[in-house]
Amino acid sequence: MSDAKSRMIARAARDIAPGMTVNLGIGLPTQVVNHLPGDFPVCLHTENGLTGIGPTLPHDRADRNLIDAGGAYVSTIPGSAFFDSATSFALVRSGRLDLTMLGAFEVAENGDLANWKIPGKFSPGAGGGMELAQKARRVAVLTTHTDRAGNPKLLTRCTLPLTAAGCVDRIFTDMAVIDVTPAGFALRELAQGVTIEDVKQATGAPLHIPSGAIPTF
Amino acid sequence: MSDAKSRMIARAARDIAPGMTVNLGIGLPTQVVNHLPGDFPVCLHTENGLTGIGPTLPHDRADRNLIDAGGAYVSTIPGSAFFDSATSFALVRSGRLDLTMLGAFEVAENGDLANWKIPGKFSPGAGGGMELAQKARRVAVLTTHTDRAGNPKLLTRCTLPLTAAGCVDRIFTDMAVIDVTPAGFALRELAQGVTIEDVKQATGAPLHIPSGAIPTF
Amino acid sequence: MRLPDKTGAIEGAIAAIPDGATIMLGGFGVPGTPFLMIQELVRQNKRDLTIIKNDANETGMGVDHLLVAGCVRRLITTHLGLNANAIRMMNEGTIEVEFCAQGMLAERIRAGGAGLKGFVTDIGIDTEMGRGKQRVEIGGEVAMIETALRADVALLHAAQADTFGNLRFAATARNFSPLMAMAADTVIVEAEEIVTLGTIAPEDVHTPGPFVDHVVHVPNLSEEYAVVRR
Amino acid sequence: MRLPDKTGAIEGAIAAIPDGATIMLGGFGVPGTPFLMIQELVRQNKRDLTIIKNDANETGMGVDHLLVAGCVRRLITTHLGLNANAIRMMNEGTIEVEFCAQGMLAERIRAGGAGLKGFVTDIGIDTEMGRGKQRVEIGGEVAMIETALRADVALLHAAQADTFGNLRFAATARNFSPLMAMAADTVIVEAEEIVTLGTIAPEDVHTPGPFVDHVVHVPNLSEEYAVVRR
Repeated sequence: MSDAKSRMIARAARDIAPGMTVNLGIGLPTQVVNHLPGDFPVCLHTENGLTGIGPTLPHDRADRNLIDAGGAYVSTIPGSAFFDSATSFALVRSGRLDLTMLGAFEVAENGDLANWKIPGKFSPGAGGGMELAQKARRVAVLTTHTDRAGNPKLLTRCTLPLTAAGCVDRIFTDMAVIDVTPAGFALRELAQGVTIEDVKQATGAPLHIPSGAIPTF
Repeated sequence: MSDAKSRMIARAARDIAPGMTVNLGIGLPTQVVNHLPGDFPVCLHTENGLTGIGPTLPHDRADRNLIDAGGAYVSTIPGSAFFDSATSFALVRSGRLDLTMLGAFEVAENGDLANWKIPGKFSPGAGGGMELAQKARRVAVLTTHTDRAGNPKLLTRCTLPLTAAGCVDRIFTDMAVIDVTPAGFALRELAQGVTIEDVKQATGAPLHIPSGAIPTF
Repeated sequence: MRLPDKTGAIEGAIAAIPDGATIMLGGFGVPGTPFLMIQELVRQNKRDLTIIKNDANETGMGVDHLLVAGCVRRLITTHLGLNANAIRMMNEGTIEVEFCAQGMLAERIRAGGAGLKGFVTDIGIDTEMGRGKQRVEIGGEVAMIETALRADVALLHAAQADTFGNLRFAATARNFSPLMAMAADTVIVEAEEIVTLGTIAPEDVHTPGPFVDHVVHVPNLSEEYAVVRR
Repeated sequence: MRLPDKTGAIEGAIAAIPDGATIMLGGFGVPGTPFLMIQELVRQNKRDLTIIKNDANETGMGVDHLLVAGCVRRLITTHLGLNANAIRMMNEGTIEVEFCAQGMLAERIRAGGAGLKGFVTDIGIDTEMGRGKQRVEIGGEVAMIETALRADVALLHAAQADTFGNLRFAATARNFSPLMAMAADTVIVEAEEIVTLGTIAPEDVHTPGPFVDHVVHVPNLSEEYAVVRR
């Protein structure tokens, strides 16, 4: 993984407050957990029916019945609980999920998120992402700032089918930390070695630049 | 208890088939269990969250946390299960309750049941009776044939607020066993010493008398 | 990672409940009723409460203390048959009472706890309980919408809690408690026993800790927990 | 009273399932998938099935055997991302696929299991998943009706069953199984261990026995149960 991606993940981890219940989506978000201190007070949730996710395990030490929603072999910690899928999404929809971190194909300046379908190319189903995006108290996105072809993923409007409308609060990228505000995207922090101009160029929507110094991560 | 009432209860018990899941309502129906053989294969359900009800216990041997829906101290048997109230009524509404036996203020010839409210006199709330009456696969009523003043409880139409419409399949009284059929009440069995005329007189709706001998209980 | 500690004192947890709050109380009859927290509500003289509970206990116990002390404005319940006092106050208009069929109350609470707006059912459709409810057609059949219930606070009694709030209930004391644990903004649990994390096996948890905000220890139960007067 | 015995052989239990049946299958990925009963469905060459399952497993395992053998007409699911074969058959039109958001699938099954007609939610209301769904207004807000799902048969894998059908599931193998156990006319469970009545404490039952019709013993699990190919 690039240094910038790794710093993005470390920066995202700092947004997890003590005592939160958090769902880390498949892919980059899952790795956020590696940047939390070992004794950090947090409860990780996975939608296939577990709160209190412990470290991932190698296949030879795994419990065949104990996976996370991404299919990785995980473990329990003291105080973990198993439950059925209805209870698991009850937790999500009833407001008990303080924060979710998700991947994205596109994020719009009004907070719309598209991360589940590319018509004609990729349509495997939405899984549990819609409810996480629509109902977690706070939704953060972790994504590279542009796609592999260099096209911006932060847009004025999403072009792909939505996962949920107006749901994203904050975006962590390899270039910046950006908040979704009533006035659109607002730059909060810059990655090391990245300029405001770099971010503006790589963003497909107006970017509000606050006055004063922009912190670096 | 009168001999006739006791025979009514014993007769009702004979309608419980092996393997059934059964809910016996508060009052007379609860006593039906006393007429089942000790090793009879049946699962008794109570709506406060137990399947596999065991014998009632005296206060000094009771578990303070283990009651039936009528508040009696009951016990478990091997294979009992506890669950929450939503699961308990899921069992009732989804068709897993083969039979319920309930008390009645009034039963109409179309199967309407009134057993929860007497406007101006008795309105404590419906408890779990509505769902038992509406959703058990088979609903039997246990009741004295007439009220204390001698008025019929089996009527052409109910005068009291309904518990559920068209729900009753069979009525066990101290005088007769009567089925609710598309053609109205049909006499099936007579209590010892009771004549067809007696039953007709005590019934507030037409009573269909099948041809042939009427069995006695 | 480690799971946060939610243990605290009963007075403080109850003190945060404002007058006018909607409060769910676990329990079906005696089992599961949080008698000590109810007593604390009375002691702190909360007013204008909406109480959601299966029943109003019996005269002289549990919910009845709240009624007698004038704490209750409204009661959403299934059955008051064992509390003549509650029926009298309802008939006199001292309290408002909304009756639900028992499984409907359970399901409305669960719907609130599951983040749903309501559910569609035919229970009570031919009775006065069905009056005034919005009708919809599904698959050619007419049914009714029952709306979800949520509360500001749920007060629950558990046999066992760990410090994170994973709960176990005893026997038929479970009843409405796991549903209410999902359906309130703040969930306060009184537990007969508080155990260390890991004591309750993950497969054996009845209510997962994330639904619970505060756990208070009640090692000395009052007489109400074991007394049945009938 | 004693509780009835529901144990039997896998062949007979599966033989009673007709072609054209709607079948719910427990499992999220590998954990909870009833691989041996799926193999038996294939062996008995059931046709025209509607399958309801969270996912289609992976190519070469579980649901994929049913797809390859041409047993499936329709699939109601949340995610096919690990089964390229299923996606190909969907795109070619060999199978019909209905996608649900995962929590919506769980809740639709639970609603069927709870004897409800459906529920009211705003999940997906701004997305293409919300298209064509009946709208209703509750408390001034527009929401959608999701309809309940039921099946003719549910096939579930349990860690432990007693002879009456009280079930325990291992770890995250629980997932959809307790919901499906409530939502099918016939529920068949394969259990790794069958124990005598009373071995599972009443407080520790995950699915109560009355929801279960047949229990079959699977002491020797096939390789699929432990193999993850990713």
